[in-house]
Amino acid sequence: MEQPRIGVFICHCGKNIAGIVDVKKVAEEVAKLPGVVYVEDYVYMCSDPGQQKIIEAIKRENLNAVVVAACTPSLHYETFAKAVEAGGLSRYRYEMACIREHSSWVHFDKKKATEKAIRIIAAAVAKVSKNKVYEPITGKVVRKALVIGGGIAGMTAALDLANAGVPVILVEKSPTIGGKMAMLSETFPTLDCAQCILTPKMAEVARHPNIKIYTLSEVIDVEGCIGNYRVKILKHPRKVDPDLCRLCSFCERVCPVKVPNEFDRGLSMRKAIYIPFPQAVPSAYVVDSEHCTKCGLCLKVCPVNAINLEEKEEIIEEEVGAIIVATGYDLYPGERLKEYGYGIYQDVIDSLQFERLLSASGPTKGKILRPSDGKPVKRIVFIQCAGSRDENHLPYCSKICCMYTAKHALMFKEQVPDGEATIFYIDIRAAGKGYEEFVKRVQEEFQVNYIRGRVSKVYRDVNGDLVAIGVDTLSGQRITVRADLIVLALGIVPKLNPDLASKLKVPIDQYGFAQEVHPKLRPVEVATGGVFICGAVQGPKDISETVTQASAAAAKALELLGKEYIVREPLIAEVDRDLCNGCRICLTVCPYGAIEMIEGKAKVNELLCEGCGACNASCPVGAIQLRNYTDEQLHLVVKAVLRGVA
Amino acid sequence: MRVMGKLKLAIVYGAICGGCDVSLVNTGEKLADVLEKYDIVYWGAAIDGKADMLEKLDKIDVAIYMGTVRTESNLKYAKLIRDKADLVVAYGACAVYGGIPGLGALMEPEEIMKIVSSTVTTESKEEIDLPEELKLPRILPTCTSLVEILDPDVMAPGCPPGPISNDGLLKVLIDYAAGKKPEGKIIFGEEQSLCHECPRKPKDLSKIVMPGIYRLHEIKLEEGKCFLEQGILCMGPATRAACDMPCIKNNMPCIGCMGPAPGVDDVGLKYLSAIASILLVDKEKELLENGLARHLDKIVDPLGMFYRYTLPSSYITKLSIKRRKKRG
Amino acid sequence: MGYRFISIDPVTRVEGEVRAVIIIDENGEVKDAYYQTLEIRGFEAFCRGRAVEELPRITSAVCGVCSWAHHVASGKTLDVLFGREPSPTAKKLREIAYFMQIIDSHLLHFIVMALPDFALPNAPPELRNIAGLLREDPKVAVLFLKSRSIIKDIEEVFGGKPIHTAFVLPGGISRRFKEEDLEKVDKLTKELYDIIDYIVDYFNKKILKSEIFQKYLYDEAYMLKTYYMGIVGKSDTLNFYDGKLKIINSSGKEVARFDAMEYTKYIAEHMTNWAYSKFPYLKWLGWRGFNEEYLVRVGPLARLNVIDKIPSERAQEEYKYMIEVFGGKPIHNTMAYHWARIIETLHSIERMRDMLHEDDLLSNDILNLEGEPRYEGVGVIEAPRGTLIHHYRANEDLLATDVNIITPTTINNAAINAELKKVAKKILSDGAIDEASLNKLEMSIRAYDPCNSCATHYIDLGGKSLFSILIVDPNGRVLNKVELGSREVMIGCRR
Amino acid sequence: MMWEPRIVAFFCKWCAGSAADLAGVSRMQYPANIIPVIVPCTGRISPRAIIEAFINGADGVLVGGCHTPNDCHYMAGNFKAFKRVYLLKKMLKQFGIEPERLRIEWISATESQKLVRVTKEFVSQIRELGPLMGEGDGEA
Repeated sequence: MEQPRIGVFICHCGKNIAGIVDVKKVAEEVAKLPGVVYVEDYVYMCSDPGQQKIIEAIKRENLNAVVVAACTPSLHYETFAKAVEAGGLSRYRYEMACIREHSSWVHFDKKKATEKAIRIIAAAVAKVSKNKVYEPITGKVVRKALVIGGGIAGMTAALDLANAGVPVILVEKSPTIGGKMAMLSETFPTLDCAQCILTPKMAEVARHPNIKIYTLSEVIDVEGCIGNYRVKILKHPRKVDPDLCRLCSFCERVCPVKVPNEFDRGLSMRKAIYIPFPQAVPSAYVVDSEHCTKCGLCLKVCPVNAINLEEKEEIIEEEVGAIIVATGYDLYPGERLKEYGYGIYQDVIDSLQFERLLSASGPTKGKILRPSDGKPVKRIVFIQCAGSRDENHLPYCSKICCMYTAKHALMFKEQVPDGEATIFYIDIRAAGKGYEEFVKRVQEEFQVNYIRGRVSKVYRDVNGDLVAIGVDTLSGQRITVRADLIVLALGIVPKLNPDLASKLKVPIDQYGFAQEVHPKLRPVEVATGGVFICGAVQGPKDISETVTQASAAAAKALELLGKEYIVREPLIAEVDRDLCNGCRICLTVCPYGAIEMIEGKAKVNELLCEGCGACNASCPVGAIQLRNYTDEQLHLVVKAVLRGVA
Repeated sequence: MRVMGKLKLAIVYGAICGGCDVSLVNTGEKLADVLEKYDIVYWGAAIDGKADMLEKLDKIDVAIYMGTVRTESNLKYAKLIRDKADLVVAYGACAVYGGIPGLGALMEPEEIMKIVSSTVTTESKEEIDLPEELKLPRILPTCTSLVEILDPDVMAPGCPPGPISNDGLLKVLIDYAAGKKPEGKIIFGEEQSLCHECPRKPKDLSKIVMPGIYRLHEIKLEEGKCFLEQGILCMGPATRAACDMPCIKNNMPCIGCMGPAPGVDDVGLKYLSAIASILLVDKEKELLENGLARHLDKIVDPLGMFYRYTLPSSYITKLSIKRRKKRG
Repeated sequence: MGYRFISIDPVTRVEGEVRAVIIIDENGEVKDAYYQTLEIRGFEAFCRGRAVEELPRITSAVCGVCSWAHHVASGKTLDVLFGREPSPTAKKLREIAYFMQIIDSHLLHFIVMALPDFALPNAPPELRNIAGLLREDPKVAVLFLKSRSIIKDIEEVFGGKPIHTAFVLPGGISRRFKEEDLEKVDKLTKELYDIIDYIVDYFNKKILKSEIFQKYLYDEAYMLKTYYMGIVGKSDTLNFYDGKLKIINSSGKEVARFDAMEYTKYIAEHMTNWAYSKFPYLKWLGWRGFNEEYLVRVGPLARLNVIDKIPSERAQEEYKYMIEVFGGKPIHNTMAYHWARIIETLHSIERMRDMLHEDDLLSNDILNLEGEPRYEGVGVIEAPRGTLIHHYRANEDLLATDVNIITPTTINNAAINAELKKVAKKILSDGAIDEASLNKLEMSIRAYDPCNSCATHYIDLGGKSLFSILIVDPNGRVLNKVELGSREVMIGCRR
Repeated sequence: MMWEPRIVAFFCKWCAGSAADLAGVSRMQYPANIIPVIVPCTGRISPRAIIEAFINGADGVLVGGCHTPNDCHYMAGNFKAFKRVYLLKKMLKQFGIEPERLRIEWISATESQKLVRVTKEFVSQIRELGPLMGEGDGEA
């Protein structure tokens, strides 16, 4: 690098600095610093004339570096950066020395304040003398988004983006979009029917020109970074051409294979060629390749030859600028709660199964009948916190169970007014608009019997009745309740396979939920730039929260996809590939996954690095350095502030 | 009976363990060949001839120094070869970095004698007044390496130097005999750290997390698995590759006898920072300060671990000794 | 009255630099002899504060010639300190690996340090060495060089590094022994056996019978009637790795038998200001100066004196023959150390060869992590040069608080001094000084194969580097010096 | 002239650094012995740099960063700093250098009072320890 010709500009800030710091003395001392060829002081450097002085001096003295000693950079860094650039210098060849907030304003002792000011300036001079010039980093943004998960969260985000004119790829694992919400009967607290509000949205997604849906598909590989990701999507064969299928159902009728219907959570049977539910999107039959025996009967009866049992899976590649992860949740496996007899007694079911019983399109056409014998249910027991808030299962609260259980009880009572409904609960958590009122209504209007306490055991007695034994923790009494049907409000667990998470560099918390950058301030972003999260994959939440968060995620994605290029500070980490030994310590400490291994050595992804320098301090061989704050510079700065001491 | 035309080679000692001698002898025939071209004017362990031979010579061509510098006489020999020898070789970890005895760098003579003379079995003491000739040489206030006191031309690291250092040295000796004096300073070994060559790559190739700190006696080490990922301190990341990894192949972590890798100015400080950084990096927010401190406390002897062979060259050692002097 | 000082500095062909000083009084009588070791590294001091489990890889640097001895002794100390019994497999592999150390050191000493004296008695100094041997007796020299690389290879299989190895852990060893390791070692061991076979034969025919060896062997001056100490295995067989410590007196009577942990009851150390190295002595006798009947010797000869049997065929034969030659035990002839070394080498290779065929060497059970730490441990092993003692104490963090290391050369230190004086009396009383007579002095020292790096793990002499004879007055002030050839010599003295 | 402790304060620019700005804006007073070195994040501070300060005559080194667990602008740089400093203090002790000469504190952008308190405390603590290199050395 050429010999440093540093100009130092000392601001009086009226009396703010000059009143305490002996500016003349400072100017004298600073002039002696190595590399300093010009020193000027002025009453208000930030004023136009002040800035002019800098601009002129740069040209006149042909300075190649500038230090402005004034207030804190957070106030006027940009001001002087512009001036420096106007003078024809790169802003990266300029530093500010804060001698007001860090000296004149905090010390009365003029001598000491002056000496300290000199040291602070000396540090800036030392640093700037080694500063290099860098160009801002720009990266092209692909104006296209990938949404993973076709539930209410994914659909909402997809629609928001699509409506803003962004092309969206929506990837759904199952044969139809709609997610868990499609299984629900009514939704609390308003009790409007889930299908009625969901299916129009599904249709909208289906026909939206900006949305491309891949069902029966999963994301298997992700490359690239913010603004420009390349993803591989594995599309399993539907074996029925959605464009041809007319839903005539002939194929279904002739199909000899019967298997439990997962959409009804096993409460009904379906065929190997089937449609998950009438309003499924895409609106077409699908062949269950796992169970299909390829007998070929369906082929014979299909009037439009829509069926092709030989269809193979395919891999699709897409380029996107942003990725929204909305893979949702599952219920905690009830089998693990041995004491409740789930999976042993047919009449012990989970909340989603109960939703299906309640659903007009469900296996019982909405009638609440016992799965075991189809008899109507007179006595029903709901067990809340089944798995949740339990150290042995899920330590956390699943949040929505209190509300839907109240809803369940209400709907039971509406259908069986003379029936008895008992709810075992630990606490009632009804935080939300209209929630508390809803629960009160259930307790009072519908005389649902709320018992505070855990059920310790469920068994079938001699008369074939289910018996739930628990303790009422309020009265301290042991309680035994007989029931025809028992509903477990199973906890919520995230549905995000770790493999995909690590491909997306989405950090996962100890329970498997996606980890946001900041719980309060950046709730839909993750450490990896350009990847956003929403819905139950981030934590248990109800539909309204999910939708809110989905729109938030969409908005964040839009913020990114709205730009043609992303421009970023060039002051990031840089690897000396000759020195690097590929020990991976920097990869480990980097909070942004901004460092990757290329040919056995580290390489910084310029678009991801935020320039914190953690890698620099961790590298055992000093191979990775923070631009314009290298080890050499840091040591020079330390020497400078201590000049004349040791 | 020096054959004319042969070059003069001296092998002199500081405070040694003899391992360097053996390592050199172990090169067997190779050494014999090289020695065709040299006259060993001095080598305590292997040939007769007294130190005065060394002093009497006005010029030595090559001098190989083994051992660390702990006593006045170690120092005297060091200066002697610097004055007389054309090519000075620091051979072995002790000569290059201070080595194991370098761990005594912070101990002053009085302290050492106090401890040595108070071991459980030391029960009888006697002092006779001695003529000068029988007096013992003074112990230096610190223990240091040849490199710290003079500027050798060639450095052969290792405890003891392995094949790479030995082959390197023998080649230098042959070249020198052929009139080719090495240009600049030579240090034998790779321009890389051990991790670069180590077969024990981390499981997840995108990171290397220490799951805690375990001491050698606490766990059974898994063969083939990165030591750091087993919570074992391994000096690999900061240590020069020059050894063919005998310890690691023997399922023991590196303790850094080859000295700092290129780019490392102070091996202890750099390594400390690297280790602290990757320790439980995935659990920081769960464990918080106290939790992390508890794990860090299992590094009971950072000095002895991080500076096992390089204590005299540590910045903190120099600071601490300078301070001792100033404070008197 | 005045004294003359004769100083041989450094004594060569011993490990580490030392100085021998003979003091001759005005009547030309040898008044005193000092074998001074003058280097300090300070292991006892800087081992304090170290993580105790790291000591095997630190203390091995006490000596690079017998680094395995220190490494294994240190490991044994930790077994006790951690209260762990090493698994049978680990124990066997340690023992097998350790035979390598004995062979390594013994061969090195015999060929490089000792042989020149007997094979090339009249060669000039610069040829009285391995180089000279290459001319005189190429085969043995070449075989020796070959053996070096074989030994190196075997040591590498066990410890990765042949010197300052990484092998022993508290309660076991670092890695499982694999099929290919076993095959390799087995093959190399067979090769080594043949070489040793030749060297033993060479010794028996060429050296043992040689006039010069016989002369020294039976020379009164090279004979000390002392106590002897060493480890004895089951029914007093030769065992380097473990067993009880046994001490016999100069007439062969057993006077003590004890476990390592009890060593402080039997052994104490004397310290002087003229040598950094200490002088261990038998505690119940107390320190009685360099008075041979109170001294104790260790090492090859001492071991063969305390044991009754060598548990390997050919070595046992040689052993019987040796005793027969001297008409019984104990053997006091210092030069027999060389002979004993040869017999031990033979035993080691025989035993090693056999042990390699024992079962469960390949077991995965190589490390025992169970056991209650007792925070103190003593480990004793028979190093090539004799009994080696490591003794550590640790605090609750298992940091070393006390480290005491007594090496064989230290134990022999007093004997070496006593013998030096004896020999000096014999060859120097006439005052004639020449290189040859000085080498005779050194030979007595060399017989012990003193390892001063060892002995002086705390101190070692760089010392005065002139070989000189000086006249000093009673206050030790130098009166005069005279050149003789390359050396300063002064004969005569002044009242 | 009487000895004055010389203290280098590594402040991250987001928390401790801003707190120092705020202290200025609020015209709070603290000892001039403290000389700030502003770094992007405490995670950038290497033990080597801390020792460099001592070598060049610092009697004490203060590291100021964002509160754990969640305040760090770069997520967890403060934890890196904590672990390094904690271990370095341990090691300094072994070298016979008082670990108290090195101190790490979490000071949020709003905690100017804490900044003032900490700096005052630290200066007087170092005053008691005396000059790192002994009397008559490193006077202001």
